[in-house]
This record gives sequence, C-alpha cells and structure tokens, in this order.
Amino acid sequence: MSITSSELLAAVASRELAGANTVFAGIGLPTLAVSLAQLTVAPEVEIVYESGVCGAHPAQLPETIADAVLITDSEAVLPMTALFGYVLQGARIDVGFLGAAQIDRFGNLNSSVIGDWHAPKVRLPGSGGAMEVMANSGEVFVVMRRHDPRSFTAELDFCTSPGPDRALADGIRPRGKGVTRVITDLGILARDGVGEELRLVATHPGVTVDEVRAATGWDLRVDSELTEIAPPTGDELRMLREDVDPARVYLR
Amino acid sequence: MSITSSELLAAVASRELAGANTVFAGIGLPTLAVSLAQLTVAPEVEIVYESGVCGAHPAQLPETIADAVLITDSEAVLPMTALFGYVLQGARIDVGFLGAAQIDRFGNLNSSVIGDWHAPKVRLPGSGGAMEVMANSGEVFVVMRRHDPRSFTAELDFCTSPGPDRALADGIRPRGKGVTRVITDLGILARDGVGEELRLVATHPGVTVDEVRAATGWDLRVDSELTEIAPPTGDELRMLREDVDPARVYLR
Amino acid sequence: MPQPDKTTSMREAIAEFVTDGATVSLEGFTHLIPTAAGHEIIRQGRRDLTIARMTADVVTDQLIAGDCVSRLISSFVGNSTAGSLGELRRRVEAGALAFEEYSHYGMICRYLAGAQRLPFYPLRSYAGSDVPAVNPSIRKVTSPYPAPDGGEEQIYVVPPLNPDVTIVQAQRADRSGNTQIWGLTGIQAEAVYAARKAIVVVEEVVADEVIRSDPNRTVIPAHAVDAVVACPRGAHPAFVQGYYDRDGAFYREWSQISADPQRLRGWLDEWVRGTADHAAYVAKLGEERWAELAVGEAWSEPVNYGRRL
Amino acid sequence: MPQPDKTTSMREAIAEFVTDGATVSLEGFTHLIPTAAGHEIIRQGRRDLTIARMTADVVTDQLIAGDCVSRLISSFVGNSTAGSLGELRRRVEAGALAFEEYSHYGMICRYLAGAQRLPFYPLRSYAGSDVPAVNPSIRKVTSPYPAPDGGEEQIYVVPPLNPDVTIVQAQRADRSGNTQIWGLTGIQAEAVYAARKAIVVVEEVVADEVIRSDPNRTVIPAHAVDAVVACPRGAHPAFVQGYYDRDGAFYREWSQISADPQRLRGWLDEWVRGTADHAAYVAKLGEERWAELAVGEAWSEPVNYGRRL
Repeated sequence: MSITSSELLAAVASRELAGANTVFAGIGLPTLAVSLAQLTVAPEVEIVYESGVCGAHPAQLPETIADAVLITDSEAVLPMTALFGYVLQGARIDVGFLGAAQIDRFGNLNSSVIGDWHAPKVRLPGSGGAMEVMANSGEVFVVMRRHDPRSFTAELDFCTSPGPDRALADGIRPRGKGVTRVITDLGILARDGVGEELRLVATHPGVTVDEVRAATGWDLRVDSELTEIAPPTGDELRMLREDVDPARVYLR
Repeated sequence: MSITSSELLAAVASRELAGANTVFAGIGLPTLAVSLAQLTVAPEVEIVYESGVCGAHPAQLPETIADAVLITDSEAVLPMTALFGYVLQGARIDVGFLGAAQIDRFGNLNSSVIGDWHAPKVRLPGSGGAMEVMANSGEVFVVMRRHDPRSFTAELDFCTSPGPDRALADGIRPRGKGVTRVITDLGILARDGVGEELRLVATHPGVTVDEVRAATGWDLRVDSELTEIAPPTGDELRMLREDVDPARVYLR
Repeated sequence: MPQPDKTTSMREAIAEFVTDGATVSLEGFTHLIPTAAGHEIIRQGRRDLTIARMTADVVTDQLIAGDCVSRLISSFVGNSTAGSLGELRRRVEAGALAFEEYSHYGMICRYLAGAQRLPFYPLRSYAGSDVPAVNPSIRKVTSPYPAPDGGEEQIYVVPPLNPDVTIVQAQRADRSGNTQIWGLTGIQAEAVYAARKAIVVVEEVVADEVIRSDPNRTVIPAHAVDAVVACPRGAHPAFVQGYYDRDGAFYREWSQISADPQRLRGWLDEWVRGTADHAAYVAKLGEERWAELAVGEAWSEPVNYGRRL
Repeated sequence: MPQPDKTTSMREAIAEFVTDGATVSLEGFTHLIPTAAGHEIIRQGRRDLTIARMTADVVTDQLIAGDCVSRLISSFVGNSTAGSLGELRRRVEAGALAFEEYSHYGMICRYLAGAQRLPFYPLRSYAGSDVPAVNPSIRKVTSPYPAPDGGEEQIYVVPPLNPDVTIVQAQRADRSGNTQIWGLTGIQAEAVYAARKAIVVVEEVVADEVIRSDPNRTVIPAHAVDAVVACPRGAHPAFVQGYYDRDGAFYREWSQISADPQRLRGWLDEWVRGTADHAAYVAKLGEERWAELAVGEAWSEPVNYGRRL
C-alpha cells in the first residue's frame, strides 16, 4: 500500500510530540498524530478535547470532538468553564493543534472570513476555541494539508487567532510561543517563539526548496540546517494502520 | 408548656416571609422560621444553604448547614462557585438571614472583631458568606436573641457586612435593601431601604418602648404606627413543636 | 413543601417565553441541542430574534432560514465537521444578518458575567486579534495589581450576556425543574442562570425520587427554571448521551439542503411547518432511522450518599 | 496509553510537596476536610507555612498550635457551630499570627483567578466594608462599560491565589489521580487548579473501571494531580458523604481543649505527634467511636452513558 498524505502528516506530526504531557487536539489528523505518539515517542501524553473530555478510551473512532464514544469510558468530562478557564487559560496544555484558512509568517491565523469582515467573500466558521488554544498553549502545531500561497499569505484578510507577536504589539504579555511547527504536504516550517518568522526547516523527500517558496505567499526563509524528512517507518505505518485507525476513517 | 424565646422568635420571623420564594438561611432559628413559613404563609418558599444544598429533604434535623442529612435526598447540590456566583451574586435570593456581634442603626453588621482589628480584644469568625448575603439578597432579616447596647451599637468596632448606604458611600450601587427586619427578644426593628434608619415598629407583649430604647446603643426612632406583636398562635406552636422540631433540638 | 409543577407543552412554553424581538440563548455543545424548541419557534413564526449560541449550527441555520432571526451572537458558525450552513453564510455574506463575533471562551465569559451579575468578565483572549476591531463590545481593563515584571498589566474583558430566555435540552428533570445532565454538560447552567427566564426541554420528566437519589447530577436547580417541557428525541440531529446517537447523515445532508435556498425552504415547509409538533417530526423520520441511532448500555456505578443511622 | 501511577504514602507526599515557608491550601467545606494531611504536616514539623483555607477550623487550629503556621488567609475562623478556635484566637489577639481576611466569595474568587491565570477577579462584595481597609489586596476597578444609569461603574476585585501546593480529601480516585467527589464538592477543583502542585487524599483508590463508569463524577482530572494518597477516615472529625458521619462531639470538645494552651499541647503530643501515622490515630480513636459515626445506605440511581451499537 502506498503512503497516503494523512499517514505522512500524522507520522511526521507525531514525532514532534516527544516530551509533551497534555495536547489539545481536534478529531482527524491531530488525534492520529497523538495516538501514534502515545505508541512511540510520548507514551504518557494525554489528549484533552474542546468538549471537556479527558482520558478518553473510545470503543470506536470518534467522528467529532464531542462524539458520544469519547464520553463513555472516559476518565473525566469537565464542565466547559473548567475546560476553557482552568485547563486552557490555566496553562495546563503543552501543545495545541490548530488548523486555519490562512496563516502568515509569524503563525497568526485566520479562520473568520475571506475578504472584508463586514462584507465577506466567504464567511468561515470563526474562532471556536482556536483563539484560546493559541493564547494559552505552550506551543501550537498547525497541520495544513495544502501548502499554497492562498493559505500561506503575506497578509491575513483577518486575524482571528493571533500569535504572541501580535499580542505584545497589543500591549499584552502572551503565555506561550504561538505556532512553532507548521506541517504540510511539502515540509515543515518552524519558529521558536516571539519575534521569529517561520523558516523552512525540512522538506519531504523529492520536494525542493523552490517548490516550497513558490507555494508560500511571503518570502520564506530557509533554515541553515535544512533537513529531509524521514518518511514514515514501517513501524509507524503498521501502528497507524493496525492500531490507531484500522477502519481507515481518517487515514483515507 | 410555656413559650420559649426560640419559639417566639421563630414564629415572628416566619410571618415576615410571606411572598418570599428563595431564602438563604443558616441552621437554627432561621431554618425553624422558614420551615414554619412553609407550613403557613409561604408554602413554596425554598431554603438555599451556604453549602450549596437546594431543596433539602432531611430525614433528621441538620446540625450544620453542611450536614450529611441535608445532602442525602436533596434536589441539588451546587458547586460553591455556582452557589456564590450564580445564586447569591446572581440575585436569586429574596431574603437572607444573618446574625452578627454588632449591628448599627442602618443595619450594617460586624462579625469580625471586638476592639481594633489589628489588635482585637476578641477575634470573631469573620464574614464567611455574610458579606455576600448582605450585598446580594433582596432584603436581609437579622435575628438577635439578645437585644442590648453592646450589640445594638451607635458605632461598629468594624464593619464586616455593609448595608446599601455604606455601599453607596463607597461609590457602588447595591442590589438590595440591606437589613429590613431585626427580630429580637424585645421586638421588631424595621427599615425599608437605602437612607433609612431602623425604627422600632413592634414590641412583644409587656415590653415598653423605653425598655427597647434603653437596650439600644443609639437614639432609636419609634414608628408612628407602633404595634404589639401577636404571640405565637396555637397552630404555630403546634407546628413548630410537632412538625418542625419535634426533638426540640433548636426550640430549647 | 409542595414543589410547583412547571411542566407544560412546547407550544405553550415557546408562546409564553419567546416573544418577537427577544434575545434567545440556545445552548448545547454538539450534545443536547434544543432542536425541537427551535422548530417550534419557526412554527410560531417569531420574528426579529437575537440568537445567542456558541456553536451556531443546523438549528441556527434553520431559524435564520425561517426568517426568525435578525441578529446572531456566536463563536462558531459552521455545520460541525460536515460542511457549511448555507443560509447563514448567504445572509452574512450579503450583509443581511447582524453578526456579533466572539471566541468560545468569550461567549462562556459573557454567560459567566451574566450569571454572576458582573459588569464585565476578564479573559486572556483577543490580545492582538482583529475581533475586537469588529466587535466594540470587547474592551480592555488595566489590572490594579502589578504585572509579574512590575509593570502595568492590561486584559481584555467581555460584557455580560443576559438573554430574555434561555432554552436548553437535558436528559431528565422533575416536574419542578431540577434538571440532570450527564455526558457533556456544556455551558447550559450558566446560560440558564444568566437568563431572565429559562425553559428546560427534557427527554423524560422523572419522579422526584430519581432526581433526589443523586443531587450532584442536578446541573440546573428548580429555582432557575420557569418551564419544563417533556420532548423525547428533541435534540435530533444532535445526540443525547445514553438516549440516542448523533445523526451524522443528517448533518452531511444539511450542507446540501442549505446550499440551495429553494430546497431549504421546501425542507422547512415539509419537516417543520408541515409537522404539527415534534412528535410528528419524530414519527416522520421513521422508526428505521431511529433504530440506527439507538444506543446500548453503559451504566454508571452507583455511589452511596449515606444515611444517618 | 499507560496511566502514570501517582499513589504514594502520606509521609512521602507531605515530605515532597510541603516545604518550610510554602503556601499551602487545605480546602473542604465542612465536608472532606484534609485533617490527616494536616496532622502529618505537624508530625514532620513544617515551619513558616502560609495556610489558605476558607473555613479555618479545627485542623487549622491544630496546625497553628503545632507552630507550623506564620500566616493565614481565610474567610471564616471559627469552630463550625461548636465554639471557638482557642489557639487561633490567642495568636491573632496577641498579634502573633498574620491574618489576611476575606469573605467566602472573596476566597472563591481568589481561587478562580488563580485557576484561570487571571490578574484579578471582580465581585460584588466589599462595597462599604471595612475589610479592604485592613486588606490592601482587595482593590477596585472601573468597568469599561456604562452602568445601567449610564454613569461609571466601579467594582471590587481580588488577586489570584496560587498555592505552592493544594491538599484536598476526596471519596475516591484511580491511581493516576482522577478524583471523584459527591455530596458537597466545595472549592476543591479550583483550589487544585490554582496550585503549582496538588495532593489528593482519598478514602479509597479504586479500579480505573469504577472511575470510567461515571466520568461526570470526576471533579479533579488526573492531569491536575501530582500525588494520590490512600488514607481511610482521613477527614475525621469532619465527615465524608457515604463513608462516615461528622464527629460532633469532637468539635464540641475542641472548644474546651483549645481553650487551654497546655491541654492543647498535650492533645497534639498524644494524638498527633504520639501517633506514627493516620492509621494509628484512627486505631486510637477506637472502633466504638467509629461505630457511632457509621452511616447507612442511600445509593444513587445509575445513569446510562450509552454505547454505540
């Protein structure tokens, strides 16, 4: 079986979770990555879901972050005030996973509108808890299936979820580093924290730097120690396919 | 059997509860009064306890506001954040019952210290939730067994739980009327709200106005329509003795 | 202490408590969405409502398409993971629906401020976001305490949200409104306490003894509830933990239905305006569909509350 | 996903997490008071602690008499309804114990701010009270929204409380710290989340399946807990819902014991320093006394969490 894009992204993302204790993740690629990390680099890492579920032991693969199968047999279901107030804002999350319609060079995210907010070309869902995940996690990983200049943009149409640089410019000291990893079908962009731009630090085998730069809407910097991403190992693939998502709900 | 002071005070206090829906009450005289009111003037009145218990159906008479018998068979046990935040501060309480070591002419209360706070002659328990009951109830009833000038004082040694007049002087708009009834072994003092002093509105049979004024540490005003309090009726006594507190735990 | 009986029909509850122009909070996070109540609002033709709902999803789209809504207060406007809300998007993109945008915690804090009668509630969101620029209700306060670095600290705040009426769905309640929820409890208690009036829609009205056997399970106490409506399967297509599962197919279908204004209107005419009440809607879905949504058993271990001997 | 095993002995938990000079929160409102943990702190001779406790009662008096405490943060300093705390009163009246006075909701809001990492928490208490004059931590903020009358609105705020360690008592937990409480749940969850470290002392460590059969009962999740200590009857003289009743006689006796400094010292030497651990204290109380505190049964009705078929 050839390696799917989901398998690739999940395997690569999972390796970045070494050392994390608590991860805030949505359903899909992020949960695949965390589940694989639990079997490999981070055996004790715990997923906390936006619905308030902690320590889920689902009998079936969940379809949403609030799926009934996540609740039954879980260790705790927190009230929403506790989840957002004590867990997220209380700085209990090491790594948050987010997606977005647009990302800029500092890892600021837009999930609200394409076009002008007051007369949008496309009205998107908005923040949900994304703003809180960005403001309160130790760091944020972004997984973007499609790496193109419309999504990786020099200027966001609207900033829904700001990273720490924008927070500081607004006079408020942020907790975390903001986006530190962006994992795409072309490679990995990274930054270490406040004041830094995203740099290309790794590419998938066969992807050139020029391809990534052409797919990025700003003048993308390239790390001096650019590496090639090791493709998913046999073990990683086996665990993803046999243990994590045997029904291939998200590995499609 | 002669009428005890507790029976007298409970019966008198119960009559004042006509029209109330939710009462915040401690164990002892206040609960006796509310229980009697449920049998007489306010059949649907509900007691909310500081412990968060709502709709208690205790199999035995409780000894504290947090007694295990209040919890078993109750309708709801609220988290403390909900009890103080949503119920009390949320203005869901019509009548709160409070006691105090000292009360002044505007119904401000001291339950913190006798003497100077920094080097107290007597350190008392402090506010507990009294400050919140005062600030957030529609009105407050105070039941004081002993009516004497040390407790009914022209100047509090310390104001723990301020009424609305002091709140306004502090630049903050109060919710409720503060203390509207003070029920003692001599009679009833009353005020209707902001800006008013407590007036003597009723005396127990055989008690003179001069006796009450002598027992009060300030120049007590007397209402123009001073009445005599009707002693507990036979029905009230029977219900108190047979239904509310048959073991005479609090009617002693 | 006779408990007041607050049970009533959905029709009467909506007629009494949801008036034209009212601010109506409908909460329930994926779980326990008060769909049946939303449908009854459409049937009764309410107009000019302000709807407050963290996750504005299918029922919100239906209320908007039913011409009930002039203003929306929300933190997520999407059809769960299944696609888009056609009518909501069309109207917002056309400037035909006023939209107050928040983040989830912003909404939660508005309910917290509302329930606690606070003038504002502080939160560590919005710093550097464009949302405050399009939502002037989101403001800043300077802390009266020094920041960790000794300097001045600022924080964003949101104002209280005090709906005219909050409607929530729950598993069960007694006749006086003591309401028990398990699984995701969401923001329902806060939304109820923040409101002037509250309607609780339940799968079952149960005997007092059931509620009183487990008072910690009561998320909303009777004193905060004005009407109790028994409405089995009232959350469809959302799920009710232990009662029925989420109708994923419906959510996916909704992206298609709502994409086409005419098809959407037809759907409302057939399924909402064309059904007399929620029982008729449930029957119209058919037992086969309900059988697919049936769930098995996973019972909680009882706990001992104890009794004085 | 192997769950980390955090079970340890009381001795080790106190030795590791309660250090001289630390700020220690001990919460539990009448119910579930962490008495056994307090006794172990006395046994280990900790000094210069700041104790945070809403209702500073018998265990606080004992800690003060044990010379463990230099500062107290509290909203009620009294022996429940049974009288006075002799040592606490003596020291406060002599100026020998620093005391930060709050109201109950002031304490709750300090924990709420601490748990939520907020610079302050607003509340509608303290207006016109003398407490802010003796507690400069209680300050005012001006709301950025107009008051109902259109004018400016001010409100008091309290600062966050972030204990170095919070210790709470509970009915049961699994080995990784998922902690279930029923009956009065108090402010325990907030006090734990506000703290840098948390010790949970439980009547029973139970199998994972027990906890997972009822996840809504988990008041404190494992990720917030650093140590789990099994310590049956650890709340005496307080009660544990469903396990044992309040020892009212002990509370009444305490007013006598603590009134006399010498008698109090003798009590500590005999009952705390003279017992090796809480099991010895429990044994010393004797089975007759425990039989008086035994409770009967009142089981909750189970609820169905459901299972996908």
